[in-house]
Amino acid sequence: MSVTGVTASVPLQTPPARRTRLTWPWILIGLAGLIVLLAVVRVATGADDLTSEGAVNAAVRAAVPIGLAGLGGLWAERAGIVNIGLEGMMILGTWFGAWAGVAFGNPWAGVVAGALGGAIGGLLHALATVTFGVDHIISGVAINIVAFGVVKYLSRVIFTEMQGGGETQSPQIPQIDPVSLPWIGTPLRALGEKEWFLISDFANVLLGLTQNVSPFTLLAILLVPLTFWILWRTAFGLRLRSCGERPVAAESLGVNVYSYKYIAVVVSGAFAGLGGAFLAIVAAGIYREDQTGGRGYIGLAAMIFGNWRPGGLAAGSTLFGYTDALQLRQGGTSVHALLLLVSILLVGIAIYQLVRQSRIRAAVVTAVGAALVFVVYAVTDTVPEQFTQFTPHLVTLLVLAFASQRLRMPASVGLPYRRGEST
Amino acid sequence: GAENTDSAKGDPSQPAKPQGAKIGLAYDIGGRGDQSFNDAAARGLDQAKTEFGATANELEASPGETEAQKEERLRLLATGGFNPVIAVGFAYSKPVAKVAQEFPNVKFALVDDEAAKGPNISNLLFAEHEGSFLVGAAAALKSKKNSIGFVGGVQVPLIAKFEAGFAAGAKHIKPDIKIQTKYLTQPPDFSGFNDPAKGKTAAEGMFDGGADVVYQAAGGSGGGVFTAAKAANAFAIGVDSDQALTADASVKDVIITSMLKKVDVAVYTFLKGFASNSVTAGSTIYDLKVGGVDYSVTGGKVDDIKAQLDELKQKIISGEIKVPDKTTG
Amino acid sequence: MISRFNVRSAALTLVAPVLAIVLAVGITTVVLLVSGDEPLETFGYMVDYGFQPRTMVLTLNLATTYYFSALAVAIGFRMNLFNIGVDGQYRLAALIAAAVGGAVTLPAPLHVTLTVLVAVLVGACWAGLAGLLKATRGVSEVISTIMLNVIATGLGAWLLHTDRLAVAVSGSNNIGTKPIGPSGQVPGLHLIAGTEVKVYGFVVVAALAGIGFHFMLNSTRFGFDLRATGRSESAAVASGVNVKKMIVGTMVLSGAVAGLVGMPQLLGASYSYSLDFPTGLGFTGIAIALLGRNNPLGIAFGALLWSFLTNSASILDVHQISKEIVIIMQGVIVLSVVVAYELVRRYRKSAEQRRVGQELAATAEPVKG
Amino acid sequence: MWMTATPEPAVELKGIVKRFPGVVANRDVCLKVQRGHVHAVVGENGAGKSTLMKILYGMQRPDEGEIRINGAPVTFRSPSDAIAAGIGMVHQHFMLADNFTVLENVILGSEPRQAGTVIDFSAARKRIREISDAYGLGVNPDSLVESLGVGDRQRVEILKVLYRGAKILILDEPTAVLVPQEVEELFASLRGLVREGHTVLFISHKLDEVLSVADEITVIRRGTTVETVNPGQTTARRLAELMVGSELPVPELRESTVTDVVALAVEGLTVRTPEGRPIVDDVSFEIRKGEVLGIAGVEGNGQAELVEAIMGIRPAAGTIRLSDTDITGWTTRRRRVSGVGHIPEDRHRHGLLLEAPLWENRILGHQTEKPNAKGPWIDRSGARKDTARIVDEYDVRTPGIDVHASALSGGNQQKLIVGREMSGDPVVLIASHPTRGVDVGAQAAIWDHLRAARARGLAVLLISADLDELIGMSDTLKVICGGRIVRAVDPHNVTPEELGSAMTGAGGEA
Ligand SMILES: Nc1ncnc2c1ncn2[C@@H]1O[C@H](COP(=O)(O)OP(=O)(O)OP(=O)(O)O)[C@@H](O)[C@H]1O
Ligand SMILES: Nc1ncnc2c1ncn2[C@@H]1O[C@H](COP(=O)(O)OP(=O)(O)OP(=O)(O)O)[C@@H](O)[C@H]1O
Ligand SMILES: [Mg+2]
Ligand SMILES: [Mg+2]
Repeated sequence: MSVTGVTASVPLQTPPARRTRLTWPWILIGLAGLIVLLAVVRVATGADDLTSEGAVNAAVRAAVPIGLAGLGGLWAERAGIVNIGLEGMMILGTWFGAWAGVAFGNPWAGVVAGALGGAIGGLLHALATVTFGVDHIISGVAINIVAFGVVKYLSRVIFTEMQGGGETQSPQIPQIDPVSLPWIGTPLRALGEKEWFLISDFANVLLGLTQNVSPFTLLAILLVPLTFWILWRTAFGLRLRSCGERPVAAESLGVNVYSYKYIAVVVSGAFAGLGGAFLAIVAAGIYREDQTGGRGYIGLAAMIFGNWRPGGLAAGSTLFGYTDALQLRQGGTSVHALLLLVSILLVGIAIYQLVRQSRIRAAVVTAVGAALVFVVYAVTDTVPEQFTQFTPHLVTLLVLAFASQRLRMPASVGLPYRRGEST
Repeated sequence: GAENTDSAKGDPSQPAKPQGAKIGLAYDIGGRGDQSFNDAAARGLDQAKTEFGATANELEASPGETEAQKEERLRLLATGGFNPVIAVGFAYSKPVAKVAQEFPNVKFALVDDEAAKGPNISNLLFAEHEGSFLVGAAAALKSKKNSIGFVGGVQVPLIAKFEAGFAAGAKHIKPDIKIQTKYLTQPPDFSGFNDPAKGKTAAEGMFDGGADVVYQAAGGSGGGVFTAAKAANAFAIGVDSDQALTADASVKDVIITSMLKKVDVAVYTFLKGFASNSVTAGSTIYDLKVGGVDYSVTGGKVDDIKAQLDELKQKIISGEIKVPDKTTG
Repeated sequence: MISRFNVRSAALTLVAPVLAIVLAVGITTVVLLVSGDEPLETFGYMVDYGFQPRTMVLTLNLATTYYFSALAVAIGFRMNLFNIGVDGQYRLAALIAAAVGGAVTLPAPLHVTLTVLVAVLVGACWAGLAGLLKATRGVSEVISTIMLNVIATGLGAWLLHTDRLAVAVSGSNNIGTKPIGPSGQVPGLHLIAGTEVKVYGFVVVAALAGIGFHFMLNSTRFGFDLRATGRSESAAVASGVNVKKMIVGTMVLSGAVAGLVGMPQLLGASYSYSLDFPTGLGFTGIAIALLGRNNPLGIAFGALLWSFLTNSASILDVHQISKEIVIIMQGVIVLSVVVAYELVRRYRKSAEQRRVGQELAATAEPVKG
Repeated sequence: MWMTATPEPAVELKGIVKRFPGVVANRDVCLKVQRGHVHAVVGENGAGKSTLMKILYGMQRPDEGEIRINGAPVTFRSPSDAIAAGIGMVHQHFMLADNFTVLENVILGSEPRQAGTVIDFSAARKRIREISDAYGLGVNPDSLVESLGVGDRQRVEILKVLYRGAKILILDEPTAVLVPQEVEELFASLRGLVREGHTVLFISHKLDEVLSVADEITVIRRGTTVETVNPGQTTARRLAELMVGSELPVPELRESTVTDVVALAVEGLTVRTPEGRPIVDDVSFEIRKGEVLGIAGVEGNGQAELVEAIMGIRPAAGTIRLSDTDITGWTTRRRRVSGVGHIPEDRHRHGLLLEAPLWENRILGHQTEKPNAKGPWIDRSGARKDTARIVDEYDVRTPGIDVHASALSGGNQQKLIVGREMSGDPVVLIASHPTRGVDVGAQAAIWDHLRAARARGLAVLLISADLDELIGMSDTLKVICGGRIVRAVDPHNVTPEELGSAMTGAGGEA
């Protein structure tokens, strides 16, 4: 059995060849537009947290582990291997990251160990999928189970012996001191406190991005362009990606497909492990059993959301992190304000569909949706706590429902590859 | 198995006293070492073990398990000759009710639940809302911005009791005080008790939203609340045990007080009663009056308001103040 | 000749799981040795305890629950659909079914039927949502079901409130739906001698579901279309299968079975959905479906094995042995069983090609050189 | 052996043996290729040509035997060894990643780099342009491969080889998907290469081509080299006989069986890409009972989409009528049940469940019909019995009906599909490349079955890249180009060359 997913797009059709290319100016314009929109909604609703320094800071912190897991997924899938075992590799990362951080008294040792722990999970996955040709999903599920059992076992054996540790948690991990971009903090903060429309919003967002940021966060963010650079600009990357698109073609040109797949999956595990280490060392400062809470799966979702590209994936995890931070910080108010934002965005989409695409029916449906959301916004004044908590998940689902058809995964993802067998 | 081996298999250097009972203890998820409410039960057990020369066997629940598995755990203890058997957590309610019937000669204690009744069942209950009332009052008294917060781990009735008492206490001092509340996850997702990252973000949100004292009833996520308080230069209130003692050294100084839920005392008292053959079936409520719940003063941060708090305590004990145990709405 | 071939084929089918269990036992032995426990003694405890009558009943009961979950996952897998959402589907289904079952009093068979029907419907709808999203919007069911799991949690938590579907239990910190009356309960069966504990009546339903699954797959047109789509979507489309309909249909069916996951527990033991209702069964179901190769009989064995390990682990705690080794063991079994299956599959395939080659060579003229 | 002229051949293979489970693909193969020659290798399907070439290219390792390049013995562990020895190969199936650009496909594995790691894109682009210009390949390095037609892809493949500086080129059936004009262009390039000292190994089933371009021809039968001949001293017929050991079948229809009853009528059929570009553009035709309508066209000119539209697999505008019923809005299944049979172009992707037994493959596409189904149930025994009948009547070589379809050879798989589609008593048969990649024996059998069914009144839509087949088997012949029917030609007096030029649009509107 091979679980590769049934595609529901019009069967047998040639995939759309047109790809829009995002250039830096467009990305910046888009981001600025988004902040303007947020500022408008903030002023309209009084939900100040939408553009607060703290929310942005927390959003980044929430996005990083998801993004790292997503990068892990990206590396594996670009080489043709589905990695549903990200969650397990992340779990290994939390444990080993915490253990080494405590044992060596140095958080950076934890960072390295977390990556290594995840990489071991990746190696196991590579062994199963590449060498033994096991279905990728099966192997991933098994790794999740094994990792869960292993860390429970290790905690019981090792953390219980440590001062402050226990069966379900590690001792406190030494901290990595956060850094701030010098000089701009004070003036920006002064601006931010003025509550001027737009100006304060920009100032706050900048503050959130530049002040009190963990160096580990910076490292994680750097890994996004680094991944892009390696995979899309170097010979190594081209070969690796070719293994995910058409491994026979790569093999016929002398590329050793097996070893590239191995490297990719091990790196994938290391990234997921880093995500776990981040969670333990920076986000929590401690290892707790079950602290990954499904973030590995969310990382996978962010990767698909991002169309198997580093930039898109970063956007996906940021969206997730941002909505999660909002709901955790001032859930009821902020999420309620988001309803207005969604309503405005839907109106924008409806107009686009009408004017640029002449899709009248779609535009009407979207407009009705916008109206409905607005009504909900208008007649309620907060969102029940039980609902705010799935905001990030719902948003992801909705965005995918709108944009999924444009996604294009590497052509050979999930397919078994055996040297000299397929054509 | 590491740390509790000796207690079960018997430590040769410390010959078991002849009258020593064989105690069975079934933990909720997390077990010994969860630095929270299971740990408190373990402390009570340890105290009893040394004092009465008892031996014990401790079993632990797994996440997501069925009632049948809990029952089986209790049965294993009962059939293994363990008597009394203590079950920690309301999830053991039905299993205890059932297994206690099967073993009428074994005494059972059930922490946090009085729905299971039986001639051999002692229900150990806590008035968490009363203790929370006092720390709520403390928070209101300490808040300079007239704004405080509550972080709950998972939105379940038990934690709502903490919230209700806390809010009532704060409002009692300052009726117009602003209280922010946040639960980290919804049942049956119990990861809210294990996710310090979420605890930190939620508390930061509250501090940014104007609060300067935050009370956490979030189990393992509470550490995140303390970290956030430290960074915001604000105060936090601990829960269950005296967290100014147990928390990490770096955050101890932000914990002005803790709401003490003395599961250890309850467990110890029950075991002591068992040793002296004076165990009574039915509910024992560990409230302010008997010192089953309380607030802590470690660190001296509430010394200035101690008199006020003690006065409130007396009023609650005397029944002058009735503390609600349910949130409204 | 044919029978000889079949015997060998059956033997080959058994080789894989046996190999996997041996490997898992081996790895566990190493772990035990490292942590200073006596492996033989440990396995001895587990077998001893696991085969006591009462434990066997527990194993059967838990396996019943696992079975539905794995079946639900397997239905999807047979069509290359990965339903990670069984977890959310059964939780939501059990909650709403419990509320409905608790709210009414009907003659016994009707009452049970109604409750089960509600569960099946809710499960089917929740899974159908993912099916619809995939069929109409192309959203990967892997993501949508992960998201829907979380949304189901939120929705469930909102519903499980005294203002809505729940009633407070006096003196308890628990909260649950109104208990289902005796007419809505499914009595247990005395299947195993030597114990008072009864096997869930739902074990019969599970067996029927397994037979139904087998029958549906192998003897109905729908089943044929489902398997055809799973094997080759493009060929299925060309053969006239409406893949979009199949996606929705399969997800709905998978969700319907997922709706049954909570029923043995609800109607056979707890009679109410409360905070401590078992969770995570959907994920266990994935592992068991894979273990049983998505085949109803294989899944039955997988569920029993998994349940046996889970239950017999309880005894390890009593002997102060880490019961986590059982989790490790379960994971290793899944991994090694599929490796073994893969090796056997390769062996079979080349054996078959060899056979075709030989038969053809026998009929063909000899070639020079 | 006939050939002993030059002392040091570019390639020499001695006693090559390669076994696969159940088959000996090559046994004791000996082959000498002179430097600067175009050396053709011919043989039936499954004779072992591709395997031999893969061995020479390092993709398969021989079990026995010796390879010498320019006189020196070599051992190739992977294609990179072969590439280093100056060998390049264009595979029978394209080895291109659709989602990559031409440039990425070409440089993969031998990327020009700066500082050892970063790809030097501008150098690569320059190099590709140079080669493209030098050999007149006209390839744009920045286009995405998925947007290219087959001819372009072929040129990209050749460019890949040249880019690596190969001196010895292996071309495995490069002309299978090309029209005569494109074949001519390809041969012109080959001659240019040979003049510059390259050596070409060339595989084809089209014997005329082989005779026109090769300097020497080696025939392989059942895995072993039978003979090496000089094209000047042999004929197509003689080659065929060497290949098969018997006479070559000819596609032809004897008397006309065309009736007046219209079986399938298509009117104004238009299929659009997701971007809205028409790939099938306002196509209309009628097929009467007993008539075979051939559609000629260069691959990728809308034939596949036309078939999918008729089968209801792909949404289309226009009307389709079956006899007198409008079936435009019908599902694929309903069309099939009403008597439209379909031999798909790609049997592995659209015709078979490779990992299922033959009897289940009998059911595929006929899930609702007798003897496969009774109401909503599958009738296993009925299907099994009928599979046995098909295996028998259509001479499917298999040890039984329980083996997986993947275990059969291509020709036998195709016979099973033909048998299956004929069994439903179809009114109309859509046959896409019914004999593609099938060896001569099976080819003759399939033609016989088509003829017999036609005589019984079957209407056939025949699509094929084999122009001889099209001309020989069609009662009416139309040419499709750019999604439009551009001409109708008379199959009785058209030559393959004329048809070929009509297909490229050179002949103007009819
Ligand atoms: N030329 C570059 N050099 C280094 N880093 C880059 C470059 N271009 C983009 N990046 C970084 O890598 C990330 C990759 O993003 P993304 O994959 O969306 O890029 P892109 O523009 O879509 O790529 P492409 O050029 O392949 O279409 C960007 O977010 C950015 O941080
Ligand atoms: N990887 C493989 N595993 C098993 N058998 C194989 C493999 N590759 C080829 N064969 C078998 O070896 C024989 C020779 O195949 P090959 O592809 O060399 O034939 P060919 O002459 O190129 O045929 P065609 O004209 O159809 O391309 C066939 O019987 C084929 O089924
Ligand atoms: Mg990019
Ligand atoms: Mg070939």
